[in-house]
Amino acid sequence: EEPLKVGFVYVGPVGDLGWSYEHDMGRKGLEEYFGDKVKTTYVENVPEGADAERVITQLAKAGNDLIFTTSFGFMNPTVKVAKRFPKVKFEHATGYKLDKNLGTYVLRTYEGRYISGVTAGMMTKTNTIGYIGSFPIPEVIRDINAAYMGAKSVNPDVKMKIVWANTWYDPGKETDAANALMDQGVDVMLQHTDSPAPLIAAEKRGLRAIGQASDQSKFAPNAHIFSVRDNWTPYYIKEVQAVMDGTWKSQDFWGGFHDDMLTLASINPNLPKDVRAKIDATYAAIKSGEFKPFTGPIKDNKGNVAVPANHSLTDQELAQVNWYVEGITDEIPH
Amino acid sequence: MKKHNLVSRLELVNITKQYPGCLANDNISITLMPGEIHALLGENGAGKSTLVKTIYGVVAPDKGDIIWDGKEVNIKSPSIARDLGIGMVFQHFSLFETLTVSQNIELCLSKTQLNKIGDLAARITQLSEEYGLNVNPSRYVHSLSIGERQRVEIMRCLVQSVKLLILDEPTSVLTPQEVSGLFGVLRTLSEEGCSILFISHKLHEVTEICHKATILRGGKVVDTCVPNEETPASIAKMMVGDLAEQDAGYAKKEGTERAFNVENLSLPAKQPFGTSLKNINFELKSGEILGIAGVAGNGQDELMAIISGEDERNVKNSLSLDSLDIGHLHAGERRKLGMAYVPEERLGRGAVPDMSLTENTLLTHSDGFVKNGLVEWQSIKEYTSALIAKYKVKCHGEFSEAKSLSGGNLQKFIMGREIGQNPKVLICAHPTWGVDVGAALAIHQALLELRDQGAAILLISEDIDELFLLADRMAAVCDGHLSPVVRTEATNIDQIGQWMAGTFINNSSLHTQEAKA
Amino acid sequence: MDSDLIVQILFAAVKTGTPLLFIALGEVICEKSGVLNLGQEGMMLMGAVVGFLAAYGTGSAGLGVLAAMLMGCVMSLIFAVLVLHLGANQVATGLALTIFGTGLSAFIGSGVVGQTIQGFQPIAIPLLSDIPFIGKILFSHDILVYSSFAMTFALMFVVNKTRIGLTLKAVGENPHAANAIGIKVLRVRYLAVMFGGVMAGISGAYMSLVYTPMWVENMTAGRGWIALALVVFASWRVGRIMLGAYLFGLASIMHLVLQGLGWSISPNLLAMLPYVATVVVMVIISADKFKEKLLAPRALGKPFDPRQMA
Amino acid sequence: MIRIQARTEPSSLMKVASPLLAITLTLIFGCILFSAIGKSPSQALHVLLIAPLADSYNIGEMFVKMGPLLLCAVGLSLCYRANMWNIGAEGQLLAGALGGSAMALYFIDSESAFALPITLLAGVASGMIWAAIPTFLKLRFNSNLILTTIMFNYIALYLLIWAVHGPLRDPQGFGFPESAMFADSTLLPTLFESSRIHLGVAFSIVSAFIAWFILSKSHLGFQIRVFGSDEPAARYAGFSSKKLSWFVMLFAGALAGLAGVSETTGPIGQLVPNVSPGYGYSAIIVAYLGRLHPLGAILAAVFMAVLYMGGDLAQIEMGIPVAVVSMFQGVLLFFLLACDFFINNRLAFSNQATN
Ligand SMILES: Nc1ncnc2c1ncn2[C@@H]1O[C@H](COP(=O)(O)OP(=O)(O)OP(=O)(O)O)[C@@H](O)[C@H]1O
Ligand SMILES: Nc1ncnc2c1ncn2[C@@H]1O[C@H](COP(=O)(O)OP(=O)(O)OP(=O)(O)O)[C@@H](O)[C@H]1O
Ligand SMILES: [Mg+2]
Ligand SMILES: [Mg+2]
Repeated sequence: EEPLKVGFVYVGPVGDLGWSYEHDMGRKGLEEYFGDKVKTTYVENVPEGADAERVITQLAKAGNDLIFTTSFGFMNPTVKVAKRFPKVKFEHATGYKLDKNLGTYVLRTYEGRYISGVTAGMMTKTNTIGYIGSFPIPEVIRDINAAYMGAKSVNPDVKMKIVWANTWYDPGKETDAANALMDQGVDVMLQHTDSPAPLIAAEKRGLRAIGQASDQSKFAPNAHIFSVRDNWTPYYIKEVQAVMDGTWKSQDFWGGFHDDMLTLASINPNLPKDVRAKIDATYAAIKSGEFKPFTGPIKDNKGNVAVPANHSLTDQELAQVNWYVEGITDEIPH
Repeated sequence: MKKHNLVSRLELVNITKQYPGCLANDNISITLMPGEIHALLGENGAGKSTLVKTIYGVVAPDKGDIIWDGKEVNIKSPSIARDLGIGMVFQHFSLFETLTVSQNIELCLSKTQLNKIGDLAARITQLSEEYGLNVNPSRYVHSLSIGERQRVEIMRCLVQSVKLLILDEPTSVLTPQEVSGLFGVLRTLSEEGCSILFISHKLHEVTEICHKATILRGGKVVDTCVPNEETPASIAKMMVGDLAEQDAGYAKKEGTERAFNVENLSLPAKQPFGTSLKNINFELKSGEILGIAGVAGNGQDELMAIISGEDERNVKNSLSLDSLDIGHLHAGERRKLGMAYVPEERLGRGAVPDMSLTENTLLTHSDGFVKNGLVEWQSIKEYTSALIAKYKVKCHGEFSEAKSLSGGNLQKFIMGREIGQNPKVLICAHPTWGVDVGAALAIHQALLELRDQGAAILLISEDIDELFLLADRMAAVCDGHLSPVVRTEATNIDQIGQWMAGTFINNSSLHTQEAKA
Repeated sequence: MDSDLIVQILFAAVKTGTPLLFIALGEVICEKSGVLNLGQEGMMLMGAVVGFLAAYGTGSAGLGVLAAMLMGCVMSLIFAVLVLHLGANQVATGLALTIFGTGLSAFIGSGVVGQTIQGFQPIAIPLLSDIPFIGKILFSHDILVYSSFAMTFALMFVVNKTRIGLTLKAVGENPHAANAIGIKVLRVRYLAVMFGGVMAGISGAYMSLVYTPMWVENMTAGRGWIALALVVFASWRVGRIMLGAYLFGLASIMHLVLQGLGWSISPNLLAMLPYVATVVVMVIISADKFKEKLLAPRALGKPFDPRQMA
Repeated sequence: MIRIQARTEPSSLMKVASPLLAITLTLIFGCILFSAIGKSPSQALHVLLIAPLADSYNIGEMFVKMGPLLLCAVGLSLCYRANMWNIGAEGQLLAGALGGSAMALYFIDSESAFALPITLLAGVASGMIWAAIPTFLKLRFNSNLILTTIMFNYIALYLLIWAVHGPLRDPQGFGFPESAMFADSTLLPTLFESSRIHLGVAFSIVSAFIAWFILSKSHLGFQIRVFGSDEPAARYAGFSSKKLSWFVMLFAGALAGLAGVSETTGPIGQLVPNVSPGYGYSAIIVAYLGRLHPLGAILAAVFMAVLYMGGDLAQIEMGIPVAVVSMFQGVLLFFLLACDFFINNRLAFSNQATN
């Protein structure tokens, strides 16, 4: 029997140790699980311009049965190619456009970010935590809100300073941003960029930081509190299995702690007991679905009601968060 | 000449140097005794500079030996030459304008020489007094006049106590008065036993100062002589072989009405090392040649550039053509009104080296050959071949690249091209510079013919003899000032020479642009 | 802004300016000899990746720097041969060097993307680092920053006070005259270009060994180009390059600092700041044509062929 | 004994042979490189250079890739002919994409037949403005064109990113940094069924011919050639250096702007942050490879487009990293510059050793 051919399109290099790296780990997990029942191909460093459509087409033409396009910028090219290859299944990460043969999948990174906020709020001595943002898109804004709400829940005096680095991956810039924040009194760093540079910067100054996307403990053994790791393997296995079984259906899938698509990696063993206990408790509450971070009443920082009491934002609503919660004094830039 | 000893200072044996497409030196042998002033003569391109560069170690000969004080030597580089005691003043100066005089001199000395000298500036001052050179070690070279720069070049040789001094056309850029100062220095050196190799195109200088002369033609030694037993005419004959024609004296003409006028033209220098023009006034009449004499670098280039419009600064009310103000027009517009120019640099300015003669015709003839913005290549080709035929330009055809033509032929082509526009006013710089005698004659005649047809011609030249030959009226420039204009018959070489040195400038504003570092 | 923060910012400006300082010092020497090398970015990237690889392989950051210097030198030799011996157009060759270096560095560095090493540690200089303000800003850096100080002062001395400096200026002003008096023009230019390469190598190593410390594709992010602008900004004067480098370092962190202080200007617009500043400064510096012509090496960018001497 | 000797006249044979020789040497370099990383050189070269032209889809894609490269390269050829060192095609392209997209979004609900032409014109005008600023700074303030154009590349990039995050962001796009998809009335028509070849590709080829015509037939082109080959002669002839500088820069800016707007209204169909994967820089190589001749640029652009596509295919089929492509480009340019040496020089073989 022919192996199922699965293609992956990455926006960055597989070695970025961040976003594309974790997708590639997912691909490898897939190969491990299915053995020679699957054959995977990937293309890295695909620019999100006119070239993306060609690369996706070439993967489709090369006989792939299922193609994962793993960056938001691949949305419209994927939509176009999906129309032309109705027999091929497509899955686009982080997007919002569906079709008969095109599904989407998103990570509930805000769940991890909430725990990060809780931890940072407890750990900060200066009551100032720093957040390096990449681009002001809903995912990032949602996560900033989650982090701030987490911090505030344990430390009412906490302040959060936000710096936009304008990049997903640029260690030089991220270092500068981290230093700029730490110069201004930040002692716990959160980041929504992919390189370990901010952790390294924190390590150098003896301050603390939380990693994201992949396990970044080895870059900053002392500074590292934990990393919120993306784990795509379960999802990729599930979808490939569905295609093999002929049960694949287009859907908009959101995965988080509950699905093990998000994990807390390498929690620093030297954390204060109460902090560790709080981390574990929050994790358990979110994983079980007992606690949802975006549950009302929540006000935005203009004083409007953003989430009414007793309501938890639906996935649809989560996708559209474009406000800061009360207490964040900045404005969302563009 | 005192005979110091019988060993020759320098002996060249069968020096040969081949350049691509040109045998510059062909088995040249020359002997030079201590204290001897030896002239090296020959037409442009005869190979003089190549030979002396060989001696100085700048050019490696393909073949031949150099014997110095009786021993064979291999002069691989100028520093070896300098260690032997050879000094050289180059045809094109080799000074660095952004450095001071003493820094310039220091660059030419080895560590040991420097140590021996000790305080270089003091040594320069001392030598300067000894030889009457008047060189200030701490001045920046760009602030020096041409004559001063040359004295720096000579000083560069003197500080290292030379035994052989090579001067490549040292006088072409000097006023007559500066020339006689230089000759004084050379005589002193000669008496001290220093040999001198002297290259010049000015034969009366050679007969005046040189003990011996070697004449080169086409890279070969064709003759030797003792200059003070010859006349300039007889030496000239040795240089160019059998002369066909010579320039005769030409009749002087009186111009008719005013064609072109320059009024109160003052202009600061545009380039860091340029000359500013200071209140220049003259008029140019139809049917006359006005000659402007002057040592290079005294504002001729700037004057030419502002008149032609290449210098794009607006000088409204200072220039007029047929009483029409043209000071604000750009070069192309002035050309359309009937002005034409023959620049000094023919290759690289008067003609584009990499383009064909046809394209080079188009360079200044856009009027007739461009319709609706498109070039009529066919008709311009025909025109060009007619031009080539008329002026007897030696080349493969109208498709030849400009750079493949010899200097004289290219000059004839440019002359013909500019005259072909039937200009009302022709501005012409150094029309026969580096051109052989035959071509020079043709060019002279073309100029006179144009004058006789009623054009006004401004002739800028460093060659005083040529100016006296052609110009109906004359003036001189010095440091951006223009002397009074006089009729040629009413003046003489001595007066023009004085003017070239600036004696007409009453307020002592000479070299006012110092210390701009 | 309290004074502590200002000290921190200036400290960061020195750090950010250091790679620019290294590479611009190299380029200014190169340009003084009359050669314009637009390949800075490529040489710097190669220095960064090779420095990182060597440090990663040997565990010694010092060896990393040495390897980067060597690599920069090799890269500059490619340029030198093409430009000085084969008379290739300097602009085009420099661009080719940048394109080539960008590709090659990404290629050979792909194995170590995301790896990390122990870079240089800061060493506070005793006594000097205790001076208020200045001590923290200037004397609590790592060894490479101190070498950049030393290098700047050494070059100031060499360029302005020694025969080597005179020779360099002579070659950059009038190579034909220099050749005529026996200066080996090509040799001087080779050395100058190679010096530029070595400095670009160090500059790259600074990025990958100290600044981040890690290797990422294209991590120099246009610093090579900015160094070229710095040279013009400094009017080819060594001392001013140092000033310019730190000013530029300041400009490039300022947008992050301002955000942290709560300025709500678009970070994208702020990110333009260094580039806009460079243009503005260049316009101001070169607007005085007369002065620029006096300061710029006059033979800059022009080929010199000793076999075609007039 | 082999010696290098200057030719008395430049060899016209070498002028044509040099790029071919350079390409050959680059391929040899490639073989060595691929063997070194353990890939079959013949397969790699096949994937890199032949496969991109193997079927009609790929050929179509090759043209799509060639379009922006050619448009930029034609403009740059003219600039370089006139000695204007414009390194800013990238920024001019981005400016064109930005300006054109702004106009396309203005016409988002329009079905007017004028929507597309006006959109294209907006792109062209934006590219021209982006070229005009450095030109003005050079002519007025004597600033260095190379450096200002490079800085303007960065400025254009950040401006574009700002715009897609801000004013031009799709209001229905969940805040993602992309504009809305353009209306059909502002999309460039494709020329063939089932291929992405769009009108912009045709523009690029036409522009090459126009530039060739200007350069070889018109007086303006003659002036440009004189200006570039011998500036003092141009000044002497009275050609206005300002006018010519403006012309070549605006022409290049217009074409680069057209390339930008053609990308967004063509294959992409919206404004995204990554409009160009560095077309403006690669176009410099294309211009040189094409001997700064507009028609030569067509061949060079085809070659470069093949190389780009081959790079992606090599990754898909053989796992060869994409960085190889820019290495190839750099090496190709090196070899080209080195081979050009033999236009003016030749090797002389002689038996006797010279001293
Ligand atoms: N580097 C070179 N390459 C090729 N040909 C050269 C070179 N230098 C000189 N020549 C040629 O060699 C010949 C001799 O030149 P040289 O400069 O020695 O003449 P010259 O007698 O000094 O002339 P002039 O009176 O004009 O100074 C000329 O034909 C010249 O064109
Ligand atoms: N980093 C730099 N430092 C100094 N000079 C440079 C630099 N980059 C470019 N140049 C100069 O600029 C030239 C090309 O740039 P540009 O197009 O601005 O020249 P240009 O303005 O035409 O020169 P000019 O001022 O003589 O007209 C180069 O040949 C070189 O002389
Ligand atoms: Mg000579
Ligand atoms: Mg300039």
